[in-house]
Amino acid sequence: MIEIVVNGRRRDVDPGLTLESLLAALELPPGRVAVERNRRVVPHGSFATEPVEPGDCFEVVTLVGGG
Amino acid sequence: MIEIVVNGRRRDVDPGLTLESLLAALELPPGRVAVERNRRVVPHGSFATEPVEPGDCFEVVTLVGGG
Amino acid sequence: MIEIVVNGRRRDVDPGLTLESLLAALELPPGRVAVERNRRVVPHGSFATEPVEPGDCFEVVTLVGGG
Amino acid sequence: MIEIVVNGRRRDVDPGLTLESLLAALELPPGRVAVERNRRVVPHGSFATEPVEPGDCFEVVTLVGGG
Amino acid sequence: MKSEKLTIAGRSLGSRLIVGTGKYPSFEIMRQAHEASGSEAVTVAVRRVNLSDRSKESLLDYIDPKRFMLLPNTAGCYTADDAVRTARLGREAGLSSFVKLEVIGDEKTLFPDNEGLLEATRILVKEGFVVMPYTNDDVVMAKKLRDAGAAAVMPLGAPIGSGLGIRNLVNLTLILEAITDIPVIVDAGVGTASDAAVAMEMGCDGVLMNTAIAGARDPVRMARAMRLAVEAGRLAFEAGRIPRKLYATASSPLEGTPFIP
Amino acid sequence: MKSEKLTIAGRSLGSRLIVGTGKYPSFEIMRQAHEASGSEAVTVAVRRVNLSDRSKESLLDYIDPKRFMLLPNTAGCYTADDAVRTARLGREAGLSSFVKLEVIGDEKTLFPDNEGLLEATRILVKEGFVVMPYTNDDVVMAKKLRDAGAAAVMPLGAPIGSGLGIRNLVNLTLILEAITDIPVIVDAGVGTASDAAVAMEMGCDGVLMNTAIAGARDPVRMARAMRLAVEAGRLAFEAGRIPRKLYATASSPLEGTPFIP
Amino acid sequence: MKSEKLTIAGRSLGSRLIVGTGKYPSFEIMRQAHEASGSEAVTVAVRRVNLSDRSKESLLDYIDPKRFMLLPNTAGCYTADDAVRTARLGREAGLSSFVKLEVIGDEKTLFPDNEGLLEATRILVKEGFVVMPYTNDDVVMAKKLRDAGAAAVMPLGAPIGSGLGIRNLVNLTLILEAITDIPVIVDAGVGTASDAAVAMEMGCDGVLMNTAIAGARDPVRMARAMRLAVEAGRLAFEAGRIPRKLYATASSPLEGTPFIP
Amino acid sequence: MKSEKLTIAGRSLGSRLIVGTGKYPSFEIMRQAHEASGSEAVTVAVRRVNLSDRSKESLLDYIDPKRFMLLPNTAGCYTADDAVRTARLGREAGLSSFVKLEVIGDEKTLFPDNEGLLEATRILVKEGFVVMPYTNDDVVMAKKLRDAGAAAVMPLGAPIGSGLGIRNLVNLTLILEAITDIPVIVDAGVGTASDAAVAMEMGCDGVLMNTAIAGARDPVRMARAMRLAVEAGRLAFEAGRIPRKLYATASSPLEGTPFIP
Repeated sequence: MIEIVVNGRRRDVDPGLTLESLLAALELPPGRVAVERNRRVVPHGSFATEPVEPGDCFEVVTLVGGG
Repeated sequence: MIEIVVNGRRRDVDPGLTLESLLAALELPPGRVAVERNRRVVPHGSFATEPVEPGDCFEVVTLVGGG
Repeated sequence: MIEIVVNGRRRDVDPGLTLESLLAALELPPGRVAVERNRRVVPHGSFATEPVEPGDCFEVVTLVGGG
Repeated sequence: MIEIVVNGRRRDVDPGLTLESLLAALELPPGRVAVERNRRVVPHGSFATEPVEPGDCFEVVTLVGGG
Repeated sequence: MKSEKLTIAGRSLGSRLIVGTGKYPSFEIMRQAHEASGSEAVTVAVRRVNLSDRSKESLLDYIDPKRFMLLPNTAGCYTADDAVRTARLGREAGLSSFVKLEVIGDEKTLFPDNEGLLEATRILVKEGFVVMPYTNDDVVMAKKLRDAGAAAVMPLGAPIGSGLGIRNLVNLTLILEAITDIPVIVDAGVGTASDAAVAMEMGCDGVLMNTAIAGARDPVRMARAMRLAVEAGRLAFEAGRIPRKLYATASSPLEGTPFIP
Repeated sequence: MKSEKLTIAGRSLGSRLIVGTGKYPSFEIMRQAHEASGSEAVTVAVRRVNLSDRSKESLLDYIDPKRFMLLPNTAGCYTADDAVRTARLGREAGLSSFVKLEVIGDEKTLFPDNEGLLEATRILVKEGFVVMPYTNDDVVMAKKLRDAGAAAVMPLGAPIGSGLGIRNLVNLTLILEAITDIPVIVDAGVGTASDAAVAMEMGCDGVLMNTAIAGARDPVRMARAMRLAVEAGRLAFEAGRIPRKLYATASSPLEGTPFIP
Repeated sequence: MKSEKLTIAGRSLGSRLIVGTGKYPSFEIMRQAHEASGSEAVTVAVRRVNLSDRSKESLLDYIDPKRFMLLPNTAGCYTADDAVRTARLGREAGLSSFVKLEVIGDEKTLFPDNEGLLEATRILVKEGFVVMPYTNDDVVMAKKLRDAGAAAVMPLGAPIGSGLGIRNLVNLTLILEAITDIPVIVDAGVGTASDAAVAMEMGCDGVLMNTAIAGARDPVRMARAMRLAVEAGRLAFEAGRIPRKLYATASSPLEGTPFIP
Repeated sequence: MKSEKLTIAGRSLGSRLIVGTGKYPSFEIMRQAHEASGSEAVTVAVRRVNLSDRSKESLLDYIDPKRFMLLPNTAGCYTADDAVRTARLGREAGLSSFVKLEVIGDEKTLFPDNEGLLEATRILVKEGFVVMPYTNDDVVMAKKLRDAGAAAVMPLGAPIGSGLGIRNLVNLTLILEAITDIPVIVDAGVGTASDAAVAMEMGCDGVLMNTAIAGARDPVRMARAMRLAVEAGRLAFEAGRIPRKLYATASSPLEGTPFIP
């Protein structure tokens, strides 16, 4: 297991994941979210190849109601 | 001739007129005006019989733009 | 006893009173009040002679705080 | 003669002046003015020793009415 | 209980806006403005016919009587007696017993003479008129006019033709609280669309205006603006606005803000 | 020269009203309110997905992307850096390069931190964003934002969610005179329909609001009120209102008044 | 021509402020507030003596008759008849023919019944009273009261005790332009010092207030504030204020700005 | 905790009014106006001496340095650098480390460039100046200036010289709630006495003005008006005004009203 941070909380995940498989593990539909990895936005097109590495810090956001 | 007042001005007219004939003489279409004779409104239906007598005071009005 | 009204309330008083003696009986200092008898103001100078008669209606007022 | 700038205007003055003698030449009472030489304020106490050199840029100001 | 529509003496109108017929650049522009306003009632004045020049076009050729209710006024009358006589003539000329009753008390301000107004109201109500008095924003007078049988009370927002809007929201509020059985219609003072919206948001039943439309650079466009503003104001009144607060309230959620460690 | 329509960075919208998506009683009421508002652009917030509770319905199921342009905001960001990162995430999530840029400077008032706002504007403009900054009613800042490449300037009328309307007509007028090449959109403070009308009458290019609609007793009705008010205000602006005067001007003619001997 | 001092029916007062005597925490605080106010005229009410409890201290023990003119009012009267009778009693009790005439038309707002007020004014003027009627801000009524012989007109700024200030500057301006031969005194509505200053800056001849002082947390301090505010407003009126402009004008000279190359 | 007196960086002034020295009809009238104002601090501008015409009388001959603290300003500076240099010159000329700091951002409105202002504040505070920055009514900027070491914050009420008074009571209230450790002084915008009273009633610590006095028809009289208005407003603030209410409250007692059967 490796330790990463998702939305401010530590979390242990299997090594060797991609962002796509991480989202799948988190049961998040990739089409509705945007992801920042280590302060850099990951384009949707790169989800399948973007690695998940020890110490990574992810922000996974979606659009909600706002003014 | 007899003297009457129409809209504040003295005017000499033939004796024996009715209100209807007075309006005709003044070239006024009876449908568009309202008439007061000596401070009393004359209904349109009485124009044909309402006499015009010496010293009568007529107000002949119509509707115009206003607020 | 005769019946009079003072400030909206019936009251029985001795016959033969003057306004001055009425006020004394009511323990009111005459200098501080104004009196209406039967809707007519009684000048201070007449208190001593103004009679109190059956059925009289008095308003006895003073100055109080107001705006 | 050397060339200096005073309040935005070029001016030829004798070489070897001090700020004090420059102000005197300009007929300015030193107590009422403040002087900046080459973007640095010169304290009143240094007027007598502050040199005036070729190319110097002086701002000589005073207090006037303002809000 | 007030009706869903502006209803005056049992007559319901399809619009809460009443417009005038004076001071337009032309009768044709007036006709288009009336159309754009959506109004169903127009005020008219009663004036002597011009005996020396009968050539003028008639106002009435430009007002469709099937669409618009005529509301003769008594503008220019300075006594109850003149106003009563003018109202009677207006009824005969306009074939309508509705009257916008004015008794003017001051030439410079065109403020009402409320004493004369009340007297004329009493007389005309007895004669079967539907009396809509132009008055000032005095709640005591509004109640007296109502008690005298007026079919509506029409307080001014500001001097006629001034375009100053509703100058005293307090007084209008007090009238709206006191007069709940007949319509309260703001008459005079509206200068632009938001003024009309404000009146309606406060709960007024209608707005009457002339100069704001007729005197605009583009009267037809302003008429349309007024139509929408009156509807907007009424809807906002019905919808129940948010309360005013001094401080901010976020409209986006605080929870879930990104980047908080 | 400003366009007939509200046009931001070349994109024309069919309505001058921009509405929010927060604080509605339900998504369904929001959807109906959006419909009633006539708007074609809606603001949305960017928030962390809730990893422990994914059951929530999605906002986006209630917004037709063909009809509404999404305008992600950076609400809740207190630094330029946070705002820039949020904007980037919002672009990726919303598939739109438009951003309603907020950098908040004070929790109680939610007033902007203009320094941070300007910095974030510069960064995002370089990255190709269409930046619509929420700022206060300071003409100097408005000019700096414009010069930094903002696609619109969005001064507040009053604190967010306060419903206090446009508190400083002078300052807004000064901004409208200075900023003539990009849209000026009042963002925040509108409480009811007439507030929106006032903004448009002054010549603003658009109005953005959330709480005034979402927090009304009947949001759908208030949305319709706002639609009409924005149209009314714009029409009145175009129509050219009458000047304000202290004294009255008769709207009925003086000539021909009856009964004058 | 109006006098340098507030002069009512030939009687000049050393202050333009008239204060009340009601609702103070104590007579002693009232006395101190009167002192601090600088006023020379105080209103008093006429009420039935309490026959069952004569123990109460007397108001008049706390008012120095050499310093203060007594101004009995007719507060609480709802008819002209009651007001006239009360005025007569007040004259006898106060040994003064001045009367602050009130005929109330509405319990909730305490707005005047102008019809009754005018009738009572006419009666009392005939009886030699110096009549100072409390009325609303209606220029037509102000002129009628003047013509009926009132020694001053006293329009309200806002409802009695409301503290809302002067709600309609337009109406008060119109009254001030129309009434130039007798004093115009704002009566009712003042809430704080600036309200009084505003009235005086507009050109009013005096201000009458009760609750604003008596109801303040510190009535004596507020009385002093009002004294200064009335003086300040009057001085500003006389001094001639600068015109209002939309744009700035530098107060420091442009010429001679340093550092310009 | 704020002091009983206006105290800036430990220096207490006997008056809460600060006045300017520009635009008077003559130095002698200025001197009399200063005397009448009761002020103990006057602003002055720093300008190049006129080398071709030294005949002019000196401003300083008309200001008693024992009575008045000199407050040099940086009016006319459009950059932080110019403002800093001007402040340094002003200190040397005025022998005072107090500076009214202005960095102007717009020629037409003379609104501050807050970015430059903040930068100049930081520099001058480090150099030991007592910095009193002229800013707009932005609570976020007020807090930044305070945090940068400003000795007071001086928000504008309206554009300099406009005489429009305090245009945004909401914003000023927010500043007064946020800034409680250093004085808040309204600078610019005051037109007449009541404007100054309003500022003080809100709880401002002082008011600074120039044009309102210097530009009045009678500057000396207006100076006295301002003195009294500032005192009146402060006293009213301390005295605690009555709450505002929509409805009336009788100031005379209801009990004991005569004539009730």
